[in-house]
Amino acid sequence: MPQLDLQEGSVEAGLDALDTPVHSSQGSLARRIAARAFPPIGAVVLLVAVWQVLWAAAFWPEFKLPAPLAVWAQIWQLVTSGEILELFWVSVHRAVIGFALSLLIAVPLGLAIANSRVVRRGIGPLVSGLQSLPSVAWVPAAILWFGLNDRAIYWVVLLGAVPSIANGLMSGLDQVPPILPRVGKALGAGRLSGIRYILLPAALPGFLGGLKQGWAFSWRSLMAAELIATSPDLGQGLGQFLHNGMSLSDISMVFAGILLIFVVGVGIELLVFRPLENSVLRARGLTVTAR
Amino acid sequence: MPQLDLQEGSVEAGLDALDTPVHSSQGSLARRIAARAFPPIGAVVLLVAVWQVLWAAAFWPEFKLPAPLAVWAQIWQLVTSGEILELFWVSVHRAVIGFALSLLIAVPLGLAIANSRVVRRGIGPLVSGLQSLPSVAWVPAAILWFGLNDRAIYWVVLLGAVPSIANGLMSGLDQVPPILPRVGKALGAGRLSGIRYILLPAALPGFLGGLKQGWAFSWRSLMAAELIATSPDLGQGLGQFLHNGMSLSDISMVFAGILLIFVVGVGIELLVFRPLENSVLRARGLTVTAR
Amino acid sequence: MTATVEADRAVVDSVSPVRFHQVGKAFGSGRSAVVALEGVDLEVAAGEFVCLLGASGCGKTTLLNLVAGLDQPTSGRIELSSSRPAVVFQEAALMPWLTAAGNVELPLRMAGVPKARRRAKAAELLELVRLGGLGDKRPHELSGGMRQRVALARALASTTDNTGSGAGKPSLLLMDEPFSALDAITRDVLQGELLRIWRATGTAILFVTHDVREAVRLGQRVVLLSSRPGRVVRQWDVDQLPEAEAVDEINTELRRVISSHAAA
Amino acid sequence: MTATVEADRAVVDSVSPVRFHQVGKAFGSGRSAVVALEGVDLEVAAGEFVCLLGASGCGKTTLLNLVAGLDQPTSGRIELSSSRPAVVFQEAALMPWLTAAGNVELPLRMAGVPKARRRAKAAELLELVRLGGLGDKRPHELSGGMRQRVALARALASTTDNTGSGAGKPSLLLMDEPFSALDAITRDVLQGELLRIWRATGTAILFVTHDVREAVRLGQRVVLLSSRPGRVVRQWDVDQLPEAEAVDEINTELRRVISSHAAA
Amino acid sequence: DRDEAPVASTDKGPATELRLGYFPNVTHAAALVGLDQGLFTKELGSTKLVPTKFNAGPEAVGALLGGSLDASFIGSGPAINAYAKSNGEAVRLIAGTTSGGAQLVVKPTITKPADLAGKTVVTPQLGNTQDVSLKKWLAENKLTGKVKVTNLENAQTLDAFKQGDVDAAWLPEPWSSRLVLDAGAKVLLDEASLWPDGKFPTTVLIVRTQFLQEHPETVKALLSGLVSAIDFATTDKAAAETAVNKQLKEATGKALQPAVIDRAFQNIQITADPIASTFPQLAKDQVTAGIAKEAPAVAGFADLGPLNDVLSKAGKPAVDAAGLDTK
Ligand SMILES: Nc1ncnc2c1ncn2[C@@H]1O[C@H](COP(=O)(O)OP(=O)(O)OP(=O)(O)O)[C@@H](O)[C@H]1O
Ligand SMILES: Nc1ncnc2c1ncn2[C@@H]1O[C@H](COP(=O)(O)OP(=O)(O)OP(=O)(O)O)[C@@H](O)[C@H]1O
Ligand SMILES: [Mg+2]
Ligand SMILES: [Mg+2]
Repeated sequence: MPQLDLQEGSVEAGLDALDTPVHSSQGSLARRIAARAFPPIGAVVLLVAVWQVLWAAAFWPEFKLPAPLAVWAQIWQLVTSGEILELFWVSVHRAVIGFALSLLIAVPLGLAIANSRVVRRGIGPLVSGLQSLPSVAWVPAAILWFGLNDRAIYWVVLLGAVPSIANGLMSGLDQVPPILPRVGKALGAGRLSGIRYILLPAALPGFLGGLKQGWAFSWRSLMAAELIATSPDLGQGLGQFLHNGMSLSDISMVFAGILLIFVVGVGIELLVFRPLENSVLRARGLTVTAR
Repeated sequence: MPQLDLQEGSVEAGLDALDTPVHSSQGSLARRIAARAFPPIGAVVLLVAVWQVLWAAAFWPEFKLPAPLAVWAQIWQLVTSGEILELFWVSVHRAVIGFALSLLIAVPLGLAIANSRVVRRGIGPLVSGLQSLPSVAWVPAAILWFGLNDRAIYWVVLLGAVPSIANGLMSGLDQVPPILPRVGKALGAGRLSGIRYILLPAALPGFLGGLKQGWAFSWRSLMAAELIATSPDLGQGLGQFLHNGMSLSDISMVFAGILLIFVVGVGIELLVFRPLENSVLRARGLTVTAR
Repeated sequence: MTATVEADRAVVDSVSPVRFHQVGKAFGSGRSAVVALEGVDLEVAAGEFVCLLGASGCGKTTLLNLVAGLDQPTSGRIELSSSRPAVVFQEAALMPWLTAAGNVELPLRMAGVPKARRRAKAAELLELVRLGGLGDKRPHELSGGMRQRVALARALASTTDNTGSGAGKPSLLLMDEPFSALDAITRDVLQGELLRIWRATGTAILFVTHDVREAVRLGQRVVLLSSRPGRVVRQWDVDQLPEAEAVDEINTELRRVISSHAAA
Repeated sequence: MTATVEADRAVVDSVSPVRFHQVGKAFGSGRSAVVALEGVDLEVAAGEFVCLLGASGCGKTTLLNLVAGLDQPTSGRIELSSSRPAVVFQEAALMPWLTAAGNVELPLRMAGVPKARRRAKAAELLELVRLGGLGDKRPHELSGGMRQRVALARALASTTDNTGSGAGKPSLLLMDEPFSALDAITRDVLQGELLRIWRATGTAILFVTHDVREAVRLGQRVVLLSSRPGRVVRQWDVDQLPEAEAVDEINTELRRVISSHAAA
Repeated sequence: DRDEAPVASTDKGPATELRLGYFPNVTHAAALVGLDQGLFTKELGSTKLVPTKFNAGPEAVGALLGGSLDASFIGSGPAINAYAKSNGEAVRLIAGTTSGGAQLVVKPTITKPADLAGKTVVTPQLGNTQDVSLKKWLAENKLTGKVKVTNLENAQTLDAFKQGDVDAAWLPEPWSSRLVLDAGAKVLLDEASLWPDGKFPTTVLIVRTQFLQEHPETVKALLSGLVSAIDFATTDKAAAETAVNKQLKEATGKALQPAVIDRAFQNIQITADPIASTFPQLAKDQVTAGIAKEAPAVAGFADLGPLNDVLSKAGKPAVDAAGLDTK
């Protein structure tokens, strides 16, 4: 049997190679994609069905729970008018830039906190305190300090994401089995090469969790900033779209906005973090199948 | 020498026992508390000094950067009038209840996601998507659905904290060395006792990081909800205080509000999470000193 | 070549606790698949003490994992009629959040043994592995050999539950190089204790070791595995042979098997 | 009782790579403090092969950690004049995110060795520990003995850097039960390789083992530690003694030391 | 399919409590005076008054639609939205409170509408009363697309204006006054000049339809209180200013400067007349302003019966529903 697999398996590639149990690797590619896509799609379909039923039962008046179709019409209108591209582009590119900036600041910060007791005691609690400040609280100050422009928005995003990423990295580093840095030291790791070759990769699985939370923070902060600051200079992002719906008390627009923001969240998770996570965990033999 | 320590050490107690190197344990208790308290206090003093200098240099007009003294006056006035107690009480008790509720929901959810491939694929991305929705987006819907009351606020807090805690638990569980659940199984762990006695404690260090982020999310969500929903039924929390400052464009009040929120964040970190983290890490030999 | 079970020991049952039928195990799939075991036929009789020898990486641990139900074979069939086997893993794999005593108590806790009895049992087992008084140490505060002994005590604790679904079934103890990190004297003592426990409880034991002398001294039967893929090459009923002769014979055969593999 | 360094080997220098002066090490403080080592005086001469024996938990690993600079003594003084010692840890402690080859390459990478040379060196070392062709496996895909051999190869890789600050200083290899998880044959082969490397490079070796026979076969000098606290009890210049006699004598002494401790 | 037959509720006597929304703003002067002087509580008798502070219209609308608010003082824009977005179900307009009190204030360098081209103009919120007015006015002046319209909270507008980030703002009182007095803005246009007789509804009182049907007595009591408050405010302006400022301080912790509140009071007219005749125009303006695709239906929005009862009882002239009370 395994001999047979040797032939068949060779055409398979990608991250799934190790994931699928030996016997199922004989299924077609289409089948495997289906197996992977079905659960999330099923969950979404179920949700929409419940929503439709709730709505049809007129359990709540229309202005509390819009018809799925009305929300869909909103979205469809954005799609046909092409506006949806601007919405996504404005928000996503900002979020990505903000997140990248946050990474640049947060990684050295997290390393410093995790590795030095003085820094940990001095700055650690302040970072956690910063993390607990809602983004909305910063928006007015940011507008005051930077004016109504992208700088204000990035400031809000940074304040949201940096502490979260730094904390995530810190907690990842804290969990590194102490034997690994010791081994590193014995193998000749200096301070920097120890971080580069031992600590960072060792902390990666935990850090990934922190990154995910950091991304959530930066995306949420961005949405909050966009929700509060509206100006043609800032372009029209998803947050502004949602804000307009709220201002007009238009519940179907509000739902459409929430849905679009949600779709971006799910998309980033599925396209970026899930594959990353899977490959990191799999390389270390930490897959779900293992237990 | 160690013999001598045996005598002296016996009066020491608490979590620090293992932390302090042998030779420093001869310092007095006061000295050790000072060593621990100095770094954060130093950091704060430094920050305030920079602030004062910036302000004194009139680098920015007063409405952009208030005088530290003006902010202090605001806070002092809250203290003398006793209002500060209500502010803290209203917000903190809500956050604690919201966080506790979130835990109750998030832990089974995280366990389900981490342990079942179907659930992970079906619900996992949705949870991450939910996490990326800003709390402010939920406030109007929550008010519409639940009315202007605590239920609406808890709804917002739950939507913020549950996905974050569940994700944190998931990432903690993902990092559990697979040998441990295997050992557990071999020792006779059933599905439930395996979770109770093996998976949860094994995931604890990673989960703690997730809890911290979850707390940050729930506190931030609460603040966002309080910032937006004001009603005498809701009492006056820190978020409302901050909101008042904003609507008055009273920058010193805004700063006071931010500061108070920050203080709660730091306080919870120092009083709850830091000791928890320290004791968990120390019990497993994962302290900073070890590397 | 089947072992004869001695009549004078307390044998619970005559059903074989475990029986392998042409068992194979491959890891991964495709070009990179590793065939760890192939066509393994093996039976452990109730109350029998079987030692498993083989080159490093030949599949001994894999075989034990299959018996313990921690992995599924990719071909063939395993018949397990014992109660849940107790396992001493090759790595100590102690729970880092529990003290030594806590680790030993863990299987008792999961079996619902009341606290006082758990405590007493754990203290007794730690004493047995010569770790009396070190129950409150954390795994990271123990030396390698101490950890291995805690793991041993823990496995012994997990065999004591014979009240549940496993009651009446023959019991089975799987041990993967349990004494490898111990000094000669401690090892002697623990070998003696193991034999005493084996005689007293009538449990069957499947014991992996690299020490031929140990295998011959402890086992009734010695099973030699080849590597890549792991197959049963030969078995000896060492009870029947004088010790020195057995050791020599097995050593020669082991050398032959391993070097033939290395040459291939 | 100091060892005489054989004149016919390639000894780089006559400075002792490491010298202990009344070294003590206690873990923790207060009532729960554990004194692992006390008043240890020990010197390893350049190019000398010293084996360390002692009961499980007596402080051998602790002693090695002190030499490697991974822990600081709580009393006494350690004089280290070797270049950075290479260490084989008791646990394999491979980096789980690197393949076997990646692990072996790691010290070379940190020393800035170019990629091609790194590759070649890693392949060569893996071949040496009989793991040729398994370089692309991850640690979790290897058996216990295989992991130990990868760790051995990695430590050997870390000795090869003699270009930096360590150039010219005597080199030192610390090995903590490096062969404990290996079958007899592989162990024989690796012991031979180790002796070959030792002779060729003139590195000093401090080697922890529980196998008296191994200690006698490999070492020039055998050092016996007592436990609680760990002290140097006796030393043998085993080069001077016939093997069988040395083994017997050391075994007897070991038994005496360990049982006197157990009785205490 | 949905079965949409709202059950017409019947009179259930006086309510046990009345949850009343208001904003801490000078345009809500009647509400603030009524609260300050206890005029509502006096009329409401055993019905408990729960005043609830809001900062923006949509939030009050959400609370009304969510059933956690019974009546609210609110701008005419959000009021229309609340009616329209609930398909004419959820709320009714029962009285006016303030007319006027919105100005386009600009940097001194801007002297005529054409100067606004390329500049940033702020309104408080998308679709609110001032936002619609500005956009309609821009459209009429052919400035649509040439002027950047930004939405900012009033407080932030003040700071942004001080900083020079924005060039003009169409704001309700007291913010237009604060910009003029605190930040040196000039008035380019008073919205009153755009309406017949200078009258247009800035703040009105709306009530949940269900509440109106179930507790007409309570609604009348509320309206009596409102009429007394308007009387108080129109007869003794100084006392009214003091009362408003006291309420502002209570609600937000800070009072306005006397000069600001003086100027603000000069620009508003406190009246119970919702000026119903302007609502169809206001609804149409939403289309002109590009906020809505079609004018929201406002027919049937007003129910001025209770107000007119109260007014006639007080010997005052009735107000005109201008056909807004029938669908
Ligand atoms: N999870 C895994 N994935 C891939 N290959 C594996 C895995 N586990 C074991 N193997 C391979 O299976 C073979 C047998 O491994 P096993 O651990 O059973 O050896 P062993 O006989 O216990 O060796 P040792 O004496 O060194 O412990 C080895 O070649 C190993 O590389
Ligand atoms: N980090 C630590 N904290 C507290 N105690 C420790 C620590 N490390 C080691 N010890 C104690 O020090 C003593 C010596 O440990 P060490 O690991 O050196 O023993 P060893 O000689 O290597 O034993 P083995 O042969 O079992 O590996 C033991 O009693 C152990 O419990
Ligand atoms: Mg093995
Ligand atoms: Mg050791």
